[in-house]
Amino acid sequence: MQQHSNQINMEQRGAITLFDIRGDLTSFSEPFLSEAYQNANEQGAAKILLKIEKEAYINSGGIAALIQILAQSKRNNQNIGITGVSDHFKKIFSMVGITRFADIHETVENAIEVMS
Amino acid sequence: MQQHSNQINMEQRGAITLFDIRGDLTSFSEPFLSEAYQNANEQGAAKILLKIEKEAYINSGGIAALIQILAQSKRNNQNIGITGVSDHFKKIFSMVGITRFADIHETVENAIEVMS
Amino acid sequence: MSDKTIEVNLANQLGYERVAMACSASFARMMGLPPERIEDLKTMVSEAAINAMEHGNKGRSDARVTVSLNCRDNVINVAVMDEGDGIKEFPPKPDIEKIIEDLESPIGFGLFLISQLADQVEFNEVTDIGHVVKMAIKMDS
Amino acid sequence: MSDKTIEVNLANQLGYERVAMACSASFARMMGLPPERIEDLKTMVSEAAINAMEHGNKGRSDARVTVSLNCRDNVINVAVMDEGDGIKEFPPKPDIEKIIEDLESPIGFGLFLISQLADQVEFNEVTDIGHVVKMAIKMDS
Ligand SMILES: Nc1ncnc2c1ncn2[C@@H]1O[C@H](COP(=O)(O)OP(=O)(O)O)[C@@H](O)[C@H]1O
Ligand SMILES: Nc1ncnc2c1ncn2[C@@H]1O[C@H](COP(=O)(O)OP(=O)(O)O)[C@@H](O)[C@H]1O
Repeated sequence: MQQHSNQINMEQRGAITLFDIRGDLTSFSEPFLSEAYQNANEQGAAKILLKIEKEAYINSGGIAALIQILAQSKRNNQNIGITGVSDHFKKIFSMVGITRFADIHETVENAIEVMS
Repeated sequence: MQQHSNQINMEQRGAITLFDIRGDLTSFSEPFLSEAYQNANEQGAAKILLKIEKEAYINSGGIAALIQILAQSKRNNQNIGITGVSDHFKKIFSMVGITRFADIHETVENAIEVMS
Repeated sequence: MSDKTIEVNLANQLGYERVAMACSASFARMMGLPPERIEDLKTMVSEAAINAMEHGNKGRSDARVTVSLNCRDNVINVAVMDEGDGIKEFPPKPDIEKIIEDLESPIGFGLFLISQLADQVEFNEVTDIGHVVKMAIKMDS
Repeated sequence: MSDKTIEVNLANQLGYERVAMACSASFARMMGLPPERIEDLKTMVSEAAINAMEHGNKGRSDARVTVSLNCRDNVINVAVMDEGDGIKEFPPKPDIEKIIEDLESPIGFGLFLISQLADQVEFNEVTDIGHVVKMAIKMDS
């Protein structure tokens, strides 16, 4: 099923590594996020911006996958930001505490300015 | 249920009477369309542009209600245009023959130019 | 019921066909049906469900309409079931010229749209639990 | 079944919860629930349906999940039913600090979100046909 995979394009924006994440965030996203993170980490990324699609469906499996990235990046002293989050998922991310480990930014441009 | 009614705002645009139709087009739309049409007709409208919402749900009941307006306006020698129609409903309107009695226009501006 | 079938059971009330449309659209999207065909599917499901409510179940408020969907061999199959005994008489293809001239009533659009939009239709499968309209859309059409 | 209830019956497969979400959203929109609460409802239904598939039905491909919805006295009631025997042990509220430090596994988010988003929840109603999670959202909250 097409909705069980993600496409993640990585792009360097100055000091920031942008993950352009296409697709929903569910338990199926875990290997896609993990692989992208491993790549970025090997390339020495210090600041990572996760861009989600505004209309993405995110469930607890996707939240667990995100938290795994946050945990690894904390261990590796990397700074993580998230953008493209709908109002509903801003609320959800705050409820589960994701916002204590990653800032949510309104736009990519805004994120890059703040994170640089 | 809120989805069983329409709000129709009438507006004069030069020689054209614009019906700005909010809501879905179903069998419940018949009295709303009828009333708006009666008003316009009494005010001597000669050219009527029906503006539908792009995301409106239209079913065969709504099609019957539209055809009723087309029939009355044909009897009264009025010219009718329709705008705001999604690609899907352009196809449907063509299948049922609505496009033989009313032109479909891409935008209100476009319609006004062509109909004036 | 096949293990990959979904089924939605509706109250017999106009408006509730929207729930079946949303269900069908979501299922078809998951299966990868192209957006323009999803719109066709929604109209087919809507018209068949409205007919089931009005004609099959004759508007009885305690009757139910069941819509089931599955995807097999690259075909999305939809069945819309009511508690009636089927379509007695098929109206002719609606003729808009005659309707506009008030020579015909504006009926028959529901069955006409279903026939036009579906890749395959079967009306009037009547079992002891009711009447079913079966419609199919091919994934690659 | 109440005459205004709708019910959707799903294959026990991850992903199919989307169909229940679409159904619920469409029903709630029809009832006039505000958009932000529709998003809450979708997440509640999604999490309860996933739990029904994974925990209640233990991933069995021949099991089914049923989601029913109705609206009474300005409350939207949702019931998610699986073929299991209920929640044996409730995990503590997930502590993200501990999860990040690898001191806890990232579980418990499903039930946590359901409890946070619903105006009312009842877990563990177990009948002979299965286990039901009942959730409610008030129209004016
Ligand atoms: N599910 C059904 N059960 C019984 N009769 C039906 C059913 N669906 C359609 N019909 C019959 O076929 C006719 C045409 O249906 P349709 O094309 O949808 O137009 P309309 O609903 O406007 O009459 C109906 O008037 C009815 O007599
Ligand atoms: N429908 C259910 N049937 C049986 N057990 C359940 C059900 N829903 C939840 N549980 C139990 O509650 C636990 C917590 O569920 P949840 O908060 O969704 O987190 P997770 O699914 O990540 O474990 C599950 O691990 C399971 O043991």
